[in-house]
Amino acid sequence: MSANEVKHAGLNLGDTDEVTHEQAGEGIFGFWVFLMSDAIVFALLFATYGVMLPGTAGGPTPASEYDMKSAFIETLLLLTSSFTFGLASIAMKHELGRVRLQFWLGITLLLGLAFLGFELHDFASMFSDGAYGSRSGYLSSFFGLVPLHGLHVFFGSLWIVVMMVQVSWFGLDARVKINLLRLGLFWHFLDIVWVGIFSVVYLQGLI
Amino acid sequence: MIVHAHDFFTLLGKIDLHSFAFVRAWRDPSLNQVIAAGAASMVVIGAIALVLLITWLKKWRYLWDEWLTSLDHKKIGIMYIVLAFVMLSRALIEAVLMRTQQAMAVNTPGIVSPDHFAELFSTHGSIMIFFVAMPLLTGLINFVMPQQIGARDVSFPLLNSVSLWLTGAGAGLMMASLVIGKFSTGGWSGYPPFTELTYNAGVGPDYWIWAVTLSSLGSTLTGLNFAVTIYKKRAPGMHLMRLPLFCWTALCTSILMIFAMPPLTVATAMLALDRYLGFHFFTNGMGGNMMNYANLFWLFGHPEVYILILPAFGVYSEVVSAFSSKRLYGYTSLVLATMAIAVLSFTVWLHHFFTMGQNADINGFFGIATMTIGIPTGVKIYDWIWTMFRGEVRFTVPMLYSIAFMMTFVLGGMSGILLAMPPADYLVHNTLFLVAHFHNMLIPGMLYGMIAGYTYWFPKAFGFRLHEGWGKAAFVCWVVGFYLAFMPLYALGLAGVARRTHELFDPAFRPWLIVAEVGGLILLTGLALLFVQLYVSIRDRENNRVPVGDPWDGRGLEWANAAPAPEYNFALIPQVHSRDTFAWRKEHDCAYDPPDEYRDIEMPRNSMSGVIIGVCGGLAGFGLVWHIWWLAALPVLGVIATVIARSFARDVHYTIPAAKVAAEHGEWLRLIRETRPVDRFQETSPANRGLAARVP
Amino acid sequence: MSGPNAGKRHEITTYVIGYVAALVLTGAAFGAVHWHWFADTTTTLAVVFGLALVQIIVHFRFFLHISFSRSARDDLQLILFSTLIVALMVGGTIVILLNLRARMM
Amino acid sequence: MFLALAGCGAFHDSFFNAAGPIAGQERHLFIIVSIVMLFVIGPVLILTPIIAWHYRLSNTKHAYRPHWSFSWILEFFIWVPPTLIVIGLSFLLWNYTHKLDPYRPIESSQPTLEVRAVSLDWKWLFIYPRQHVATVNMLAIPAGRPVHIEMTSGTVMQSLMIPQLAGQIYTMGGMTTQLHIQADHPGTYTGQNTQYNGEGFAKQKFAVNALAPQQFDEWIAHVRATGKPFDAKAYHHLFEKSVEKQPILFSSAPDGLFQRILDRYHPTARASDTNPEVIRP
Ligand code: HEA
Ligand code: HEA
Ligand code: CUA
Ligand SMILES: [Cu+2]
Repeated sequence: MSANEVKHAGLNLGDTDEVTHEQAGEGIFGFWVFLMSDAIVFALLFATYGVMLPGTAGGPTPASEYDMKSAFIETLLLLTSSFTFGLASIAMKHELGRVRLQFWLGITLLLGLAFLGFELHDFASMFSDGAYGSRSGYLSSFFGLVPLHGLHVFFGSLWIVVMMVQVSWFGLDARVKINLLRLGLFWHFLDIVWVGIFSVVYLQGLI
Repeated sequence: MIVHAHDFFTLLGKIDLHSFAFVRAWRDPSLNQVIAAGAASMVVIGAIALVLLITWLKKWRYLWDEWLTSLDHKKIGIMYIVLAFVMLSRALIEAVLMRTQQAMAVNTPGIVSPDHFAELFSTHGSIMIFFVAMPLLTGLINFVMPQQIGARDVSFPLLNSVSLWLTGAGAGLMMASLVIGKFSTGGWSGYPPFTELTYNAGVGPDYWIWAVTLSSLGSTLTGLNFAVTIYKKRAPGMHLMRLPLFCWTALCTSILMIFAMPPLTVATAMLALDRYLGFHFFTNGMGGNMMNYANLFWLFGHPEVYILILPAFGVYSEVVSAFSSKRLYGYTSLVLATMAIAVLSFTVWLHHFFTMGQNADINGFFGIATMTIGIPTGVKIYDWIWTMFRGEVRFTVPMLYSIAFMMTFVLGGMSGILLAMPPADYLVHNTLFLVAHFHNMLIPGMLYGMIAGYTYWFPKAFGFRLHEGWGKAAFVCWVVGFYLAFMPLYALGLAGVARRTHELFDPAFRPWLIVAEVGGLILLTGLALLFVQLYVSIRDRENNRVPVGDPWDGRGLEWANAAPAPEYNFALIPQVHSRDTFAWRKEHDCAYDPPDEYRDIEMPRNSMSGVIIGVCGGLAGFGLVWHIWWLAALPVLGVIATVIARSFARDVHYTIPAAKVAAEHGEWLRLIRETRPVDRFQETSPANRGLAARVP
Repeated sequence: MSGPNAGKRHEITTYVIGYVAALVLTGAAFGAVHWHWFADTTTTLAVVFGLALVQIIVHFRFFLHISFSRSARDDLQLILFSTLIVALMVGGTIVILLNLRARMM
Repeated sequence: MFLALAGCGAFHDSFFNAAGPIAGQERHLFIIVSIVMLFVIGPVLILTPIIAWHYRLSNTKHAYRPHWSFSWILEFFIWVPPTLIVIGLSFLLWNYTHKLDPYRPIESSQPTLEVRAVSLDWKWLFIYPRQHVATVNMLAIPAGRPVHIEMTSGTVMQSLMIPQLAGQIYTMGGMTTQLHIQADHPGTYTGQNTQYNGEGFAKQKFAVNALAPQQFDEWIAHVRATGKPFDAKAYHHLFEKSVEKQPILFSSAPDGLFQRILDRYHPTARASDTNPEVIRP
């Protein structure tokens, strides 16, 4: 395995020139930095959720609001989508054909959208109980954190659509490849945040 | 509920006639309202005059092509500094108004109403931090750092432009608040619940929230950009331990930006949720907890003050070494100290709320962590002193600022250590003592550094030196003015005068207040002299040209090319062999050797994406402030569309052919052969054309 | 090492391992809460957080390909530094605010 | 030097004029640290001008070593003494911080007086729970006895400081913080809010009267006799924004008044309290 392969799974720029390689390195590293900055945002929202959990102000509580089954299904959807994105990366890296790449991207997109559907359904049923963000500090911290992750998933899905169009438009040129790599990092990162949400928000709330 | 359904259908949201400062002054022509309307008219007249001037000079095209849409890091840097100067003029006038108010208002109401005074300290603080200090240092780093590491540009030139325009959008909102509506009265730290809807139903805190949010997004992206640039774009041979110190401080500042801006964004976003959707993050009651706001804000706020000071430390390191004609003493120590300050700055935020009620263990821990920062800071000061030792010190303007800095900053450090003692802090927290402390850090620390850097690198940017005499006159004002303006505040703080006080009741305070007022006016003069200096220097520019590019016998790579530098910075990316590479090359007589071959150079094309995103951001902010929902939503869609459209752009570079590079470089080499080198005694005379004589 | 196909197969295996491990860990955390495997809540909470931590490491290792091998050093350093900052901020926030709560309410 | 300042007119309300053990010890710490720091920054103030001037370009009589840039001996002096000083100061800091924790009761042979303080816009309410009286903008305490103030806010966050008696601590709605003070001698001191809270902020000051013990009892009796009744109107006036020119005395303070103000921010609060901030679904 060349050093390049280990570095970024899926980074296979073929025989492009040195400058492109350098740019790829920078582009990916820059995106990592962005993710870490974003991670701070989520970390602080988690901490806030942790300290505001008791602030239910006599209103709905985690036990009355969380639907374990739904959260579990959402977890499965997102985990699986991370896996399918991985297969898409491999299809890109090893040049297994655009169709295969598009297929896995499409599956990932569907899983992402399904996740969003379940999440919106969760929110709707909370709303119907009167569990709005304006009800209590605890619910504020919930609605500050979980929908923000949902928003990320939404933008990730949008990004997948854009990349699918670009793949069929430009083929796999260097910029498409770099962007697919960044998208991959983003998608896997969202999965990590979700692990936090599943454990810290849902499971902790229900213990 | 907070959001009313009918709001969605109003075209202009909450704006009505009374929102305009002019209308308010018309209906109630008190001195207070007239001052407000005067400020508003300055903004409006200034803007109109600018537009007319540009139209009259037929410079729109030039401005658009050469500047606004430019992705050249040097131009972006200069635009940041121009933005800082515009905002500075406002914030300084506000400062002088505040000083005047306090000097006059001993047992009388003074010239501005309490509410107006609160707007003044809130805008002054917010502008100085977010729209003066941050753009100044971002601009300086933008301009200098790529040249120092031997790069052609930053890693993400378009992102750089986006950051600039986001900052500009925030500044625009600040300016809009003068004309339409009011600004927050909650100070630069915007503590809830005072800034919550219950206590502050107007648009003020919303202006603050969105202005600060836009600028902090810009800063986060800038930090990312700089950090990646320094990590990945160094010239071959430029190991980290060969980086000029300014780059080290730039790197640490960037890292702080990446990790410290998010807490601010989180805090302002939560406050916005509280205000717009009735959430209870920081409200009294309903499970809200304003203590978390203090916690989040200072998680940002403390690293922020080191974001401000570190680049200034970098400037001092460069300046002291250059004007002592000597290597920097203790390079490794300086690097370690810089990193230590950066990391430690994440461990002390609680010292801003020692008085909130946590237990002695926690206060003690954070107090000790705070004092620890004194050690690396002291190391730096001593390293600069020992850099002068056995050197040949030239008392040029930047060097004077550096020396004044060292001797004044330590006084602020002393008051900082006092504040770090929780029981002592209980007594002087929230008093003018604290105000004196931080101005003592910010003005002789950060600002002197920025002025020093500006004077030092100005010739590199524009090709001519600034006038020495006017510079020295301004320097005297800055030093005298600072001592007069802020030493009395230490005394008043010890006497128990609270900060943000609009009126005082003890005649014994009056002498101190008057001295401070005089100091404020002298500082204002100092700024005016800087403008005079700029004017005189532009007028006499032919006498002061330094086309060869090395007016101060500099040591880093930024001096190794022409002044102003070509857009691609280096004809050929240099190979670095040592620290202070350029000084080393001059000693070995190989500073101006022609390269073996020239190559084509690829540079990023201009793009208007940055402008569009910034303008959209500003409009969305304005829409949110005034609850004009369509105006809040459409620009956001515009941003998304721009980003997507841009990702389809393929032809984003242009090529400068090797022949053109060779011609330009050859021209410069010829100029060098024809130029007479000057020695250090003559460097401030017209004989200095930017070629330093070899010192035996 | 060997042909390109070996690389590909190796990578697919990585993703499969990651996926399976993630499923198992999630299932375990879910089970621990749902079927009350542990009597007291503190233990359950510790187990859930512990499993989440392991799972995050799994994601980094198998999906994001962060490892201690030399070529991924930059990313690794960045992540470790970020972890330090996150720990400081989250830990500090929780200690401070819980202490304040205890002393005020 | 500091003591000289204390004598000067502008400083009569300052902690340099400390009138109680807490402010006295805080001042003590302040002065020790100031002196230590003067020794610390002294070398910088002396060395900087001397070295800069001696090594000026026009002075031809000095050595010029452009490549000299390191010395282990200097490194030692740059890093080690400051570290030692910080370690020393840390012990001081740790001890004083624990000794002067505002929550810590003052040791005394005398019984502690209990007071409740509520910060309002733009005035202070003081409740004497044992004596069943209350005042606005006037805090009378017996000299020589420790006083325990339990505080909350009926509005935004504020901060209570009486510089001559003790440093400040914040007050927050729905929560309580503690402060212990003591005046050694009878006298009048000034207290204030230091955390900006709107237009009346600058005027939110109150007088602290430290009285001899029997005078204090007389004062309580005086308040009972001459104060206004604490009725619903008085209660509601407290939560309106106002600057009080004169202190107000209340002849009675209902039991649980402080708790009632705290409860305004909790949804279980009595229905009779109209709380603008509680948005009921
Ligand atoms: C960078 C930050 C900065 C700077 C420079 C200043 C500069 C000044 N400040 Fe301010 N100030 C703050 C940050 C700053 N301030 C903050 C954060 C607050 C707190 C707000 C709050 O309470 O929330 C505050 C509050 C504050 C108060 C309110 C005090 C109170 O609470 O009662 C007052 C009162 O007089 C004051 C005065 C002044 C004066 C007289 C100056 C000036 O006269 C000093 C002169 C400075 C200049 C004239 C700037 C010149 C700059 C240049 C010339 C740059 C040149 C650069 C190049 C050439 C590259 N400041
Ligand atoms: C550039 C800005 C800047 C800088 C560099 C600093 C530097 C320091 N600051 Fe300051 N600070 C501010 C800007 C800054 N500060 C602002 C804006 C606020 C208030 C915000 C607001 O409330 O609005 C503030 C508030 C503030 C507080 C909160 C006070 C309160 O709210 O009650 C504290 C408390 O600990 C503090 C401490 C320190 C310390 C210990 C340092 C140290 O870094 C100083 C280190 C330097 C030295 C110590 C001198 C040189 C060293 C030697 C000569 C070596 C020997 C030294 C020793 C042995 C100790 N600062
Ligand atoms: Cu604020 Cu407790
Ligand atoms: Cu700080």
